[in-house]
Amino acid sequence: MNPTVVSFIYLVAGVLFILGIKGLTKPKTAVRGNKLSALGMLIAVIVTLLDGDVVNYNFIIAGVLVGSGIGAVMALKIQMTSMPQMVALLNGFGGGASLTIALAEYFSKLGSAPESFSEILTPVVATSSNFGSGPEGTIALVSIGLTVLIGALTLTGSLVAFAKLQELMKKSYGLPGGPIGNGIFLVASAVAVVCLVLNPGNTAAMVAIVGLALLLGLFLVMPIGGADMPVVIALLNSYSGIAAALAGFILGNTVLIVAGSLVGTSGLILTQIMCVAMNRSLTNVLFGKMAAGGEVIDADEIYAGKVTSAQPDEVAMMLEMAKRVVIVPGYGMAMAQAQHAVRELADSMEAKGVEVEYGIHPVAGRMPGHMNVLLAEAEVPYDKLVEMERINPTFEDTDVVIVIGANDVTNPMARESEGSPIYGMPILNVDKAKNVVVIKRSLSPGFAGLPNPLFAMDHTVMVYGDGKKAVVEMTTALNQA
Amino acid sequence: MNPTVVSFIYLVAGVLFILGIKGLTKPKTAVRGNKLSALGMLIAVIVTLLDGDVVNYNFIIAGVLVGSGIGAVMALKIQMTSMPQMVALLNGFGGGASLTIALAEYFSKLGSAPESFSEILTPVVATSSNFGSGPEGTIALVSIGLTVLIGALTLTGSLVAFAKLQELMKKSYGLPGGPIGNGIFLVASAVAVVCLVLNPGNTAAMVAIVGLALLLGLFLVMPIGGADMPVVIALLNSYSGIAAALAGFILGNTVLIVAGSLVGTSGLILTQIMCVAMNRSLTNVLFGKMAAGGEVIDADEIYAGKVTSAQPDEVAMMLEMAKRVVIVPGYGMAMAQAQHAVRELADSMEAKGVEVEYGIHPVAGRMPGHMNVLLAEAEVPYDKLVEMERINPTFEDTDVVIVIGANDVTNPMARESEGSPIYGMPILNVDKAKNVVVIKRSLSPGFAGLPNPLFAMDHTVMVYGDGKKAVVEMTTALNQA
Amino acid sequence: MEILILLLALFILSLFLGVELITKVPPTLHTPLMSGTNAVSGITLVGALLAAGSDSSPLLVNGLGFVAVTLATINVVGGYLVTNRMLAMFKRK
Amino acid sequence: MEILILLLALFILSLFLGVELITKVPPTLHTPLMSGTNAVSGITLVGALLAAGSDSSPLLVNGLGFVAVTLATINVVGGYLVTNRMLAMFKRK
Ligand SMILES: NC(=O)c1ccc[n+]([C@@H]2O[C@H](COP(=O)([O-])OP(=O)(O)OC[C@H]3O[C@@H](n4cnc5c(N)ncnc54)[C@H](OP(=O)(O)O)[C@@H]3O)[C@@H](O)[C@H]2O)c1
Ligand SMILES: NC(=O)c1ccc[n+]([C@@H]2O[C@H](COP(=O)([O-])OP(=O)(O)OC[C@H]3O[C@@H](n4cnc5c(N)ncnc54)[C@H](OP(=O)(O)O)[C@@H]3O)[C@@H](O)[C@H]2O)c1
Repeated sequence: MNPTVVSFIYLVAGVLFILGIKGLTKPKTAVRGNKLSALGMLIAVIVTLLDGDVVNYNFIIAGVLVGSGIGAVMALKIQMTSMPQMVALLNGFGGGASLTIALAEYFSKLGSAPESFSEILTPVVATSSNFGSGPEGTIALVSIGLTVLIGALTLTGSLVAFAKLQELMKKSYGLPGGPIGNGIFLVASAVAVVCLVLNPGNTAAMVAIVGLALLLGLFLVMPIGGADMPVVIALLNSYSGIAAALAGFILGNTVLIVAGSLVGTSGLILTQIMCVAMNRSLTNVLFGKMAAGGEVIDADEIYAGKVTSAQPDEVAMMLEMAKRVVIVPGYGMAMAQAQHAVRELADSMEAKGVEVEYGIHPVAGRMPGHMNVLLAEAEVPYDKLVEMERINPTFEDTDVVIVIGANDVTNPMARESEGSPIYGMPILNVDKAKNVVVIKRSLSPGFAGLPNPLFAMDHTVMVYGDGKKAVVEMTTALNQA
Repeated sequence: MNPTVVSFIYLVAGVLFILGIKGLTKPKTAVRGNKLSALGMLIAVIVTLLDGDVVNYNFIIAGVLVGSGIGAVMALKIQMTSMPQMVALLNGFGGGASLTIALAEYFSKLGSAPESFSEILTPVVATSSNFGSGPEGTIALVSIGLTVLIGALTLTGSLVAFAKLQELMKKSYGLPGGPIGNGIFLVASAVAVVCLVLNPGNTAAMVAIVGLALLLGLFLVMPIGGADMPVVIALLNSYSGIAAALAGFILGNTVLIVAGSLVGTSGLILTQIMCVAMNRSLTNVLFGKMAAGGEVIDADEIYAGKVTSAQPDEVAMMLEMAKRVVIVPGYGMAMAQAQHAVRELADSMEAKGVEVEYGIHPVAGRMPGHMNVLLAEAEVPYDKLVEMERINPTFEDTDVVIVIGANDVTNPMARESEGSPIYGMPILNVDKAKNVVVIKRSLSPGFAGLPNPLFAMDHTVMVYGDGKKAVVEMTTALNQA
Repeated sequence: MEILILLLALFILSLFLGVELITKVPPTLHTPLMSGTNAVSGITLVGALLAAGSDSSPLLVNGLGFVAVTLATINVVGGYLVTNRMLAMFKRK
Repeated sequence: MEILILLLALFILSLFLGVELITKVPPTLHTPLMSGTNAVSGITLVGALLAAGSDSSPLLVNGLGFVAVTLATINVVGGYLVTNRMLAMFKRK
């Protein structure tokens, strides 16, 4: 095909990606946006296949078939409650793809590919001119090295994130020396990149980059707590976007630049939104544990003798009398898969003339917008999901707040106790409501590991038990009343 | 200078323009944004001067000195009430600049410039290769022709707009045949462009383009009513932006493309905002008179015996009793230069514990945001200026609305009488307030030429007189009460 | 070098555009945004196709290309499908 | 031609960016926006400088260039100054 036509079609694909993201700015246009974006991808793929450089279709057909199969099964089988894991896994595959592409590019430009493992470590005679003339060759080598590094790190990092979210890995491991150990690893891989650029035929340096980066991904993410995984994933996603944009520079390809920049900014902005919503800096999320807190807070002292508990049918009586109820979901609702039960409870209340809204904290659950997706699955209309800033002033006029599986995002210590590690994090002020019902299995803390004075307040009752079971019992009691 | 460095600096200038417009999205950052934008301009100019192509500084220095002098005097002397005229005039100068640049480009590439007028009309031997090799020469010629056309049209069109806004030209003149006559002119100038492209040495064709486009600008704008001038100006401004972007294509200059596109979209979006706010299509603004209206509305019938008038001191008594007052300014406030007087009246009311807000219609006055600028000059804080959508629901709880020099934007016919030419235009629902005070000199209509049933309502009183005088008298009476 | 500046200009403008667009995405759609941009980042598939389909090159390159195509396709197909599944659930009352 | 596509890409992205930015400008600032973009459109001054300062060309060209520089400078200087004057007046309570 005429190269101008090819470039033009790539540009069209880039515009489709822009329109896709633009569609995502409104729920109404979002489905169409996603389809436009997918269309852009299809066009870019087709044009690449027709572009003449591709002659051997066997591997491609095999890869596309296998990949589509796996991707489709994953996408259609996954439960909505497991969305964070799914995104982590997809992100890992993306990293793996970048890694293998850069490796393939390296060995193909090198000319002589090794046949056995011992051969891999034998240096080959090559100069940067294999990769492009003059400075372009060096730039290409640097970009290959960096892409391998980012790709490998994203691969293992995302897999660890997946394992943590899926609760396959519960404990935290880190390199001895913590950030310093990681720093040494990072410096070592950077040195390997420099070696590769200086002596492009030094295949052992390439192997070293791959190995170091894979390990670095493991060690960087393993010490980070499970609930902080979304931040890690957004950040890794942003890196992969920037890497794609850099590749676009090398290839002079507009669609890579446009798509890569969009992904890069998206990841960074989501990271920042999460950090602001938690009132923590990015460094703190990545390297710090949560601030240790001035004094150790004694949970027993806070709770002792002050916690009231109730049965679901008692709560149902409260709900029947209420004019306005706000439901505040958290990670526990996802764990209990209680979203449908919650919707049914809300339906019953509304049938009795109660006004029901949902108060959604920006970092409730395990990824931004997690609760919105779950409740959308349960067919709760999205205009009932009210953001923190807008729901907070209404709590004073609310008769009952039902907190289901949320903890940290309702903890009044964030507002009041200056020494607390979560001090300054904006929260849902559920304690301002006339009555608070908290549904969880025990008094055990949430992700931040802190006791929650909300549970000990006079106007709070605890309903102990699995979230779904408790809610179903409330609905039954309410319908019989 | 190294061409890469030059291109890079142009890119920096483009980024500064973007940051400038970004600053304008918030009143707080707007001043800084404007300065960044001006800095971008300065950088672009300096880099051009240093770029080596410029060798003869005499004309430049003369032009910059004269231009800066005139520009600065205009900018510093102009009264805020005359802002629409100022923008029209500046826009005209912009058009004149595009026109002369394109002409200079044409004659310089042509090689042999004429010395006398008769020589101008004598064709020169030239081919498109004078303007660039192969298709690029043709593209350059087309762009020169179009720039001349748009520039000349913008020049005279803006000058007419200026004359209308300044009330130097009150009547409307058009070509016989109206739109058809204009169409013939447009086709003729397009033909002249084609002649020029086919035979680049045909200087007579260039003269024809200039002459036809200058006339076309006159005839296009002269029939359009004075209050519709802002739409015309925004549209012409948008054209000049697009023309600059096209020039950027030819020169491969990033800053021209970025700046031109920003200006182009800005003009188009403002045009669209105005049309929506008036519920009229762009074609209707440009070519139609206002819709003739089903039946002729008899002003006497509406007003006869139903209009109550009052003196300023009677109004002052009403204001003293009020809890909440909304001030609705219009074109008449600008005419009367009453903005400072209005602020003082509001101050007096606030000193007596009255809550005061301003209701701003998007097309009140003679350009978008006109009222906001005037009231800002009178040091009214901008958070007291409330947009139509937000002020409308509050009129029911408002004791007194003071309408000063506004007419069409308060006309209830737009809401209620289906046959009316302004039916469907969103208005300020001042008639929903408990009392309405209208300050204007007579019962004569506003721009749309329609009687206003608001003036005849039971809860409306008219205060006849010049806006400033009436308001000052009210303030005096209020302060003495 | 002229081309490099143009690519840089494109990159910078895309970043600005990205910031403007992404900050407009409401919190309700943040999860689909994450999975959706994840799918977009699968645009590396373009590079994977070139690697897997190149002609004369050694088997290792084609093999790596095959792995790359598979992984990138999972990313793309999985990402768009799951995003579509989520978005289809968002309904107004 | 490659360059033309890149310029086209830049143009399209600028248009998208323009739409996103301009629609965010609040009505309060619409008048300064008009005068401010008017000043930006004075970027044609760059072209005027090249015309007025070119070397060997005939006097007519330099004369036209002089007129162009004058008009464009009025546009730029007048536009930025008047915008600045207006914006400086906007104050919060
Ligand atoms: N969403 C994000 O994007 C994001 C990003 C970064 C960090 N985070 C962090 O994640 C946390 C989210 O706060 P959150 O309030 O949603 O959750 P949380 O503070 O982690 O608390 C979840 C609560 O759910 C309860 N629970 C677990 N399984 C349950 C079940 N089957 N039935 C009923 N209850 C159950 C647990 O109590 P029991 O064990 O007593 O039942 C636990 O206290 C915050 O600390 C936030 O900073 C979120
Ligand atoms: N702003 C924009 O961007 C824009 C754009 C396009 C079109 N328009 C059009 O412009 C019109 C604007 O509406 P508007 O309500 O602001 O103005 P208007 O309908 O034109 O009415 C202005 C009123 O002010 C009065 N007036 C004039 N001089 C006065 C003075 N010295 N003291 C007191 N009153 C005085 C006039 O009545 P007397 O003669 O009786 O005093 C006149 O009725 C609309 O029709 C709109 O569609 C505006």
